[in-house]
Amino acid sequence: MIDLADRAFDPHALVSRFVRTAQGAGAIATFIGLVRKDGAQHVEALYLDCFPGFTEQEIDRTIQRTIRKFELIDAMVVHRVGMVSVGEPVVIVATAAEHRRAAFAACDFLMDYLKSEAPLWKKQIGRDGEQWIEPTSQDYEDRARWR
Amino acid sequence: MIDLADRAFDPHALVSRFVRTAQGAGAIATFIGLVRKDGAQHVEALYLDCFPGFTEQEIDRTIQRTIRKFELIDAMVVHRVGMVSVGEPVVIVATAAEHRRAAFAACDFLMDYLKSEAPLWKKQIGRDGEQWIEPTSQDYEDRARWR
Amino acid sequence: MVTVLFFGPLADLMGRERTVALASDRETAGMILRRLEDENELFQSMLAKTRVKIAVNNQIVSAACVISDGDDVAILPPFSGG
Amino acid sequence: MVTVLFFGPLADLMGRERTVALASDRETAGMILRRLEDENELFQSMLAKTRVKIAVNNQIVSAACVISDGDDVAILPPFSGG
Repeated sequence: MIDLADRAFDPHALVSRFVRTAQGAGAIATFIGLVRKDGAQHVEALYLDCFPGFTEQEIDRTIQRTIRKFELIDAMVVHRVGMVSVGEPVVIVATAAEHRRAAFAACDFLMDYLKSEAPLWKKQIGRDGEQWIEPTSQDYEDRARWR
Repeated sequence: MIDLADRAFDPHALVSRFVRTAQGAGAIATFIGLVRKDGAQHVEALYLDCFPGFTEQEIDRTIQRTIRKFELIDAMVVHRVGMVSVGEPVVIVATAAEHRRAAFAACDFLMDYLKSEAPLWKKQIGRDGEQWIEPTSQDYEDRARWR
Repeated sequence: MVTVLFFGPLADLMGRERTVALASDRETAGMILRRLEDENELFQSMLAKTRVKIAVNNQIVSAACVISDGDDVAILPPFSGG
Repeated sequence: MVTVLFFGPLADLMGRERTVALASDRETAGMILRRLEDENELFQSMLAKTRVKIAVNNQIVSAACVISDGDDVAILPPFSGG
């Protein structure tokens, strides 16, 4: 399941529903990304741009590939778009598997994908102005681990 | 935070509270372990034995060590003891960090610890009788990754 | 007519979309992009500093993809989500 | 007197705790364990198949740890949580 949410969501309600529907799962891994008040940049919010339709299509394709690759029972991505304030969740990923290694690895894999290969564009809005963000070299290295 | 719970808990309420108190976190990783209806064994429940006082003390010591090792903001373990039915959560681990690599690694590390080194004893109760479980060779291998 | 779509930093400069007429029936995505660069120095200098991908009707294509009347051509700067 | 505590599969066999008198003031945890094995063949055969740890007053110790009157001696079979 992929959802692009244009307003604040409750990650716990989403995970709760995900767990209820993941029949037969023994292991649920989740990741919640929150907007951090980056000290040096005085970040006040993020703005997330997307390509409606295309962004969901591409993320969903990767979710289906991840389910096959790690033999998951299910996987979910919910990502905010538009303005997201400091402290708010910007992304949640959840994976359900029989055993924990697959659930952990798949969750990690999906986050690495979202950071550098999903059609999303992130702008930092801070006290000192705005700045579009490109993935860090660490993000690219993280992604390259799966090749 | 370590809690040994002798009745069913709501993992989502626990994570929700954990996220609210983890000030400055950009990354929350969680793991929820559920009792699986193991097909071959016809598992109906698990029974978890513990050494009250000692079990909490040892798990808490590892939580504190994990916080230092991975430079976490916080970490939480809630583990069921007593009878746990199929489909119910038996364990939840949550870790909060500035960045996602540390949160993922620490959550994975704590689960590997709980599987083979925390003072807990797990009995499978199935249609065909009861059986005390020892960690699998995979559990020992997983734990050895961190040495 | 072709709709060219811009995202992220490119949308700040160009707006979300522009409608352009095809110069020929063999015009490629790359050729349309070059025409837009010729018309706008700021756009040109942004493209010089970054690597874009192109999607035609929601499929990623190469710059050599020949564009047809009615196509959507999306110009995608480097992705950064999460 | 010393309280010996049993957990997991050992508790199924021995109950949660037993009170034993110290045989001497130099008796070790290992010696107490051997006495219990001598009294109970099933316990002996369980210990032959598994490796236990010993905790005295909530601290893991070696089998050579000398036990004092009033100590709690916990016999811990292999752990398995999660």
